[in-house]
Amino acid sequence: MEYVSLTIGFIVIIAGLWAIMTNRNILRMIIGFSIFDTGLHIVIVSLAYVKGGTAPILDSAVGINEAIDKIVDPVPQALVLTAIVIGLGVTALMLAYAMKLHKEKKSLDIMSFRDLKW
Amino acid sequence: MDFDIKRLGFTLLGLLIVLNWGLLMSSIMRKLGARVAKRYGIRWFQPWLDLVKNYALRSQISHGIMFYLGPVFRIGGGVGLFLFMPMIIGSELWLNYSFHGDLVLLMYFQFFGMLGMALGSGEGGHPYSAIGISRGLSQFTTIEVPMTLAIISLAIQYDTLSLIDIVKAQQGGFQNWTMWTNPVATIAGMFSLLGALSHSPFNLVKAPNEIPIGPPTEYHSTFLGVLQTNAAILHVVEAALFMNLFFGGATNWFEFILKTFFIYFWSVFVGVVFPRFRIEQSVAWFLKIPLVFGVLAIILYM
Amino acid sequence: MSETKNNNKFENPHYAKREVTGPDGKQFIVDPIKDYFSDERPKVYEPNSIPVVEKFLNWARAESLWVLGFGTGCGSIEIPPLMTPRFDAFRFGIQSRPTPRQSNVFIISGYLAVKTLKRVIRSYEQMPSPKYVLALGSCTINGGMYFDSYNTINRLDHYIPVDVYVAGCMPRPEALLAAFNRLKELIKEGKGEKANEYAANFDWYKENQKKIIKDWNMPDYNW
Amino acid sequence: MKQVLEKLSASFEIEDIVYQRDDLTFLSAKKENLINLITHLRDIEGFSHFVLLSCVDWIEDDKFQLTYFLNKPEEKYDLGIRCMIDRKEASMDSAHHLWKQIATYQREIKEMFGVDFPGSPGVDEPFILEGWDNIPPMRRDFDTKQYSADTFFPRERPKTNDPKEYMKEQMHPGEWGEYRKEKK
Amino acid sequence: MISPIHIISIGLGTAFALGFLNKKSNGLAVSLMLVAIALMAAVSSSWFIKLYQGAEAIEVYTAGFKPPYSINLRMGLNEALLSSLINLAGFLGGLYMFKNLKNTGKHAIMVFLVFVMGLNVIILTRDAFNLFVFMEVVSIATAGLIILIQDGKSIQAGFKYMIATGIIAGIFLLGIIFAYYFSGSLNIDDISNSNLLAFKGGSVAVLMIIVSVVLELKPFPANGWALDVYEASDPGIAALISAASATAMYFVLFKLMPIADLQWYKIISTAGLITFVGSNLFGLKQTGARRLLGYSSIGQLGLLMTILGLKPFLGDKFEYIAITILISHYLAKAGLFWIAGLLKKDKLKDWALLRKKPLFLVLFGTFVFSLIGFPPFPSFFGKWELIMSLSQQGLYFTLAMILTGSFLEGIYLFRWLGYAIKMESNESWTFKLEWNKVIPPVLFGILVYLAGYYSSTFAENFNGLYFIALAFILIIYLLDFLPAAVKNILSILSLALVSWYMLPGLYSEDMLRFIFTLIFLVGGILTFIAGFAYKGKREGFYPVALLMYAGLAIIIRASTTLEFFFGWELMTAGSYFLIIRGKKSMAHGLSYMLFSMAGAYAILAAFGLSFAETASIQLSSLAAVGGNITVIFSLLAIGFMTKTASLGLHIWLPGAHAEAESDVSPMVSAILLKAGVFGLMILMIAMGNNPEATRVAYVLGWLGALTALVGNLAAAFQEDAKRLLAYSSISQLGYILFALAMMSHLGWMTAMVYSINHFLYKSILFLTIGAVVLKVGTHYMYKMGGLIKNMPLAFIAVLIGIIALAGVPPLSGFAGKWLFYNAVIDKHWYFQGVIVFFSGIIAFLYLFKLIYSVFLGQLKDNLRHVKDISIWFAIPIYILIIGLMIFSAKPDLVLKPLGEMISVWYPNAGLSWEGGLATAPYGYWNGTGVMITIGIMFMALLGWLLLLSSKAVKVGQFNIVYSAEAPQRPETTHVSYNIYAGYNKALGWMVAPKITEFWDTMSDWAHSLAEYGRRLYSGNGQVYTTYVLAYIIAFYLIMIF
Repeated sequence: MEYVSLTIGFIVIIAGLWAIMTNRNILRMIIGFSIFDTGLHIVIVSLAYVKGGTAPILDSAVGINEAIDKIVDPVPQALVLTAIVIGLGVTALMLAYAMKLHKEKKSLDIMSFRDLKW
Repeated sequence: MDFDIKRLGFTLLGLLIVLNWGLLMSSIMRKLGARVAKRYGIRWFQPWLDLVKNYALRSQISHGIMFYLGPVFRIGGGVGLFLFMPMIIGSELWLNYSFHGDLVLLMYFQFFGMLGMALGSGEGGHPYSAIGISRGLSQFTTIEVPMTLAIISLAIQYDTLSLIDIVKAQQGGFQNWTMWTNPVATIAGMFSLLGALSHSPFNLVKAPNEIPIGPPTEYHSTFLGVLQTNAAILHVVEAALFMNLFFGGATNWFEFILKTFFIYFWSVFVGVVFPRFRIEQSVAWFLKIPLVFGVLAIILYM
Repeated sequence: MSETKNNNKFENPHYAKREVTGPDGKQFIVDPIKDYFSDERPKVYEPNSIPVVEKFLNWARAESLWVLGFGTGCGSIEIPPLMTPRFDAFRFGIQSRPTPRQSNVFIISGYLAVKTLKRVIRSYEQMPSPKYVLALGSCTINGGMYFDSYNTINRLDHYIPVDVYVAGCMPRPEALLAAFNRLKELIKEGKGEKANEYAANFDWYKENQKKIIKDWNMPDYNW
Repeated sequence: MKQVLEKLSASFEIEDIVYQRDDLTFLSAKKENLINLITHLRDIEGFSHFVLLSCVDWIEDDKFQLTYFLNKPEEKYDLGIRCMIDRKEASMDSAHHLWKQIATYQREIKEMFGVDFPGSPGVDEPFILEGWDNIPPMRRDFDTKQYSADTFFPRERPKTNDPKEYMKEQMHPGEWGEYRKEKK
Repeated sequence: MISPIHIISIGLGTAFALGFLNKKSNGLAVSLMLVAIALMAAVSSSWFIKLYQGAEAIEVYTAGFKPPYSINLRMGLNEALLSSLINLAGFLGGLYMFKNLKNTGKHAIMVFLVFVMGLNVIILTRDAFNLFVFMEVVSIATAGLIILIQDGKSIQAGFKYMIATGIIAGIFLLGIIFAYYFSGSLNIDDISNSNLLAFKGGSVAVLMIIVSVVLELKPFPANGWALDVYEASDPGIAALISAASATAMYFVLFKLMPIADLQWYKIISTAGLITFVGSNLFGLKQTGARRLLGYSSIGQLGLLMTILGLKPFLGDKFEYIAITILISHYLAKAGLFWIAGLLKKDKLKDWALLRKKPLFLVLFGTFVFSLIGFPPFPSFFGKWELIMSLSQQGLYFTLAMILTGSFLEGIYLFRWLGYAIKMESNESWTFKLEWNKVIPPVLFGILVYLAGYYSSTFAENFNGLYFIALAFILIIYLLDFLPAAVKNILSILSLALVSWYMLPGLYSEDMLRFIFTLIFLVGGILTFIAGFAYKGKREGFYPVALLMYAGLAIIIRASTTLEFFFGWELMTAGSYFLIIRGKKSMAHGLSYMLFSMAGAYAILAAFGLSFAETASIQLSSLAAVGGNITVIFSLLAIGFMTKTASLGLHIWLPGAHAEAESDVSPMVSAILLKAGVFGLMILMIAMGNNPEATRVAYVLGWLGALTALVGNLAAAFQEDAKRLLAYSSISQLGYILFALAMMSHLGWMTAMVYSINHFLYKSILFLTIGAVVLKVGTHYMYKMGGLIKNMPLAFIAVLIGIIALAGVPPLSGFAGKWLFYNAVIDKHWYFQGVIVFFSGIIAFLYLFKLIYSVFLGQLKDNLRHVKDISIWFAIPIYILIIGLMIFSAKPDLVLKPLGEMISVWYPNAGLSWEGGLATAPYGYWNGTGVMITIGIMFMALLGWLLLLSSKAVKVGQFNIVYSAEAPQRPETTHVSYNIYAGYNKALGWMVAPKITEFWDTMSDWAHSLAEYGRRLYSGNGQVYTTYVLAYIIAFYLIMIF
């Protein structure tokens, strides 16, 4: 069971990539990217999971001494927060780009933005 | 090298003999041609007359310095070749100035006159001169190839490039001549002689019917006389070169005259038989048959 | 006389004055007649001062006659037989040359159109002195059958000096040989000085020549 | 050929058809129609070969007659087309566009007769005469003997004899000499 | 010292503070930003200075804990250097984009600052996740800059960039998490210490980390997005991406490599190599400047990646190599992008406009040469060390590929440089220069020279004195505003000084070098004298000419292969500029450069191989080579033969020499070609005695003979006088090659005599013909004619020149011919000898054509008033003629010392002397005697003719026999064009341009390959993403197998 979330994470990542690579619509690609990002986050969190562990909060339920065994690794969770923020930033910027691109060519098809090549 | 008045005297005498023998040979040649055509032909002294006449003409024109110097270079080439050619073996004095240089010097000194003549008639500004020279040079480049091969073959054979030594090695009898000891090189050399004397079929340079006598078109009176003088000397000297290389040289003037006569007439006989080649034909011809003989001559002696 | 006639109607465009730009960008006039030809007048050459020498030289000149290979009219067909075994002019020291520079004898072989005369004058003047002229046939003497032609000269000796006239229409090679022998005699006698005569009376000859050669576009004397 | 020429005669105003031989016919055409006619003959009727162009001076009629000779190689048929043109303003349309070599004939006719062919290449350049400044020499009003006498320093001609008489005297001087004296 | 963390705090703080500024005060904002970056730069550079002086690297713990509990920054020497570089680039880039940023607004300024700050953190941080964060920050900032400073297509490029980097960052994050999972730490040192590869699945972590960083470095072919960014974004930004971002990313890879093992190094080096060769190949077909620079940037990154991959093999040389090449790339690429931004023209051919601002042309040239690795730039030393180390390690394939890639890069960069220098341009457009856009490239231009000097100080056995020469050249360049005469005097003085310094010592020690010094330097002085004939300033001529002479002098002085190669490349660069100065010489300059570069790489490879064997870079150690001698010998011979223009490698020469200026032609023909001869002699002295080398020399002999033949034949069919002389040079060098290859006493004697003679008469001929060409304004001989009347001085010079060249006695050319015969017979190389002899006679054809067509025949209308050649040309010509005459009259003066010199190497079968009479094994020759005999005879005959015909009438040029007509125009009477038509019919097939066709075909193939290859980059962002994923999968597959 412990690998379920990990597997799901990877599946989501691949689904995201699939979405990026098969959709010609830029917005759909951005959505694909978001899915990919989400998949990443799932993977990160699930890697930190310790079987039977609790949330990494040191309180009465988990004492300092037993924390090492009882709680899940707190660092990836912290990392995920940062990663989500960054992913948000990236997605926002992508959307801004999508807007500008649409303004330029009145199209959201990635195939119509091939002025630069070779 | 100190100045030797006796040697100079002998050399001048030799030059005189060579000149007159050359004129006589050309006279005989023309007479012979006439007799082949069933004519009486010229009187035997006609070349001397023509020479005197040309020197005696009164008016001359000049196209410029180089036009003037052209004949000087030309006769310088002929006389120089004579100077560096051993004439009679066995006499120290008839060797002329051949102790200054070897066969290579002789080979390259031929160009001296040619170059001068080319430049002189070039300054004449006549288009036919230029055409004649271009043909002459073109043909000459290939004539020299079998000649060089033959000479290298001889140099291998005799282990020297010194003409005197080559001649000396052929002394002591008829059977020692290069003609017998190295026949292939002799054939290559004699082919080359045909071109060097520019008789038919290799007389495209002057081609009187086509480009009025080619390079010397503009030359007349004294200049022409000088050129005629040179022609007489040069023909004998070239024949002498071949005599020295292939036919045992000469130990006295009689032998010299006899041998040069036959060498010279080899080209005359061929010329009577064969019509003129075009330039690309003669160039290609020299790079075919004589070249094969030349290469063979080296391979046989390598 | 020294001024060449410049009749525009007949001017050869190649000999017209032209303005040329040099490689440095400067412009200048090129006058081909002046710039490309020598305008020196012919000279009278004195015979050698020593009579014996002159006699010897004359003998050599007489015995070595080189003929210019220039056939001007119908008579030129008579010259080749001269060299054949039948007549064999070689034995008299006669041979033909393709260039006037190396010739001594000019055979005017028959009628002369004005157009040809111009070339004849040029070739004659290019021959080195002393030089001799053999005029062949009645046409050169009085125009012959072309006496009333609008384009054929009547008397050659008004245009170039003639050493020997050979009458006939046409003279046979034998006559030509006889003329050669006569020429030889003249030369040996020291009378083959017509080239000097031409130089001495140069102005008169030129006047006659220019009278009929209307498009005179060469220098007075062609060296 | 006859039918052809008759058919043409209407459209090109051909006159004076003379059937000289089986393979030679002369005809006359007007100056205006001439070029059209020979163009037609060349392109339609197969007279592809131009033989010559000649000129005759009919000074009495004040005309020049130009004759264009054409040839039909397939039938070995020659056709001479004559054309009379005015002598005073002697001018004719050039036909060098049909056959290049006509230009040379035209140049010669220009020089010798003064018939102009405007537009023909090189027609004004001298052809044989260099520097000719008189009236064209082939015109019949040009006095060639007088010209020669004026120009070429005529040598005084020897007295001419009746050859018959002269030779008699030469061959039999005695006999006939007496006779002649007596007769005089 | 200020803590490095303040670099970040300054950046971030200022960025936040900018937000409070008034909307209208954008100018102030930019200034503030610049101040901030300057402060950051000050901090990092002060650290750099301190660390460079030997201080210990420090660690900064942000939260006060040691890792893994907090993020730590490290400030070591490398970090300090790189962050200084980044801050410098950031500062200058900000300055450059001052107006742009100001117009765009505060957002852009903030983003810019964050961008620079982020790069600093990337360099400094030792924490993997922090690295990820700041890589993302930089990536967002880059995309933000691209979108903020809009430039049409840049948005498309930016979007592709975002998609690709987004995925790459995701993979990187995954890798970090896995690494963390296995190692329990985010600190890079901890991760690498924990030996990830030992874990099952740990290698996947390594894979993902490494591959994503590699992808950030834009490896081929997963780099389409990067190319678009380079092409479309504002050049100021592109400069930063190319210089600063790439530097940072490279350092990231460097930091992260310890987590992987040796196999990964190999993979990376292969990937780098593929990128280097691939992108340089595709660069061939580019027509736009910025995309071209993109390809070049990617190629350089590939090279750097290769070097990183080779780190285990390079040992302690690694840092030196990597830093020199990195700095070269950093300075040059930023500079080039900045210039591209200034020019505002993207088509390569429009770069001709750069000529209007010579300073920028110089900068452009500097950057191009520094990119390719010419001295004195740092990459030269880097490449040298790289090649040496590679061959020492036996990595021959890598070595070959690196040289191939560099060569390909050279092709397009030099073509581009050629466009800038020579392309025809009619546009009257000028570019306005703003001070803030001028300073950055100028500063980088200066820096690249300083860096070059600095890196040379690390090179072993390298004489720093050579930089004095370069400094002098720089001074001459700075004096370029002076009139030409002054610079000419300075140049002559400098050459005289160098000769005075070098010659006396060499005379007693080393005859060979003495003679070549004479040829190089005295010849240089003589050709410089001709320079007085030029009016005006001759901008740029003197520095490059001196550069060539400096190179030549260094070659002579060189005692190590490094110095030799240094001089060789300097000479190549100088001569390239000299050649390309001529009219219409754009293409010829390029082909010269390409052949030279290929030759130089052959030499470099050979030096490398020899170093691998003997572990010494002394030139003398070449003699100790034993194993690879055939390869080394052949490579060196090919290298030198590109300069001597032997058959097959000669196609650059005719055009280059023919189109060069009048006094440059002798420099590049009579003097420069001898450098190849000198090289060959050095080579043969060192290796000649080895039997294997003798076998190669046999081939060289045939090659020389055929070169002589083909060169002379081709010369005979030329219509262009200078082209004719150029072909003649080819064949003369063929003789020399042939004679050298004989490797006998007489053979070398022949070669030396030919070298001296060729120097003498080819200088005479080229100078004279050049001077004539200057006067008559055409190269074509059939347009000249009859000039003897106007130019007697020139005529005499050419007459003497051609008599000497033809080898007609009595002039000195005959000495060579005579020696040649004896040598050939002595060596038994008969057939080659006959070929050479044959070509020697063919020389008559073109020599006659030369003198006849130019000086004889009919004078043309427009040349009637031409004056004789300039006195400044006549002086050196006649000095050379005097030299030639002395050599001719007293050949023993030269031949005796030569014989002694050659006896050292080949003691047998020399000449024996008896007064003036020289006796060889086969023949004998008395030069003095021949001269006197011929002189007396000639004077006597002349006197005779003068006596007979002193009264000849001087006539005009049309007074010729013309079949009773007179010529009408000189043009139609002058027979000159295609005068050897008959000869051409018979032998023309020999000179059909087969070799040119061969090289053309090669070039076509390369270009077709590039054309088809670059279609990979279809312009579709999705396709690029696919490539990225495919790249990762490919890495995975490689890893598991």
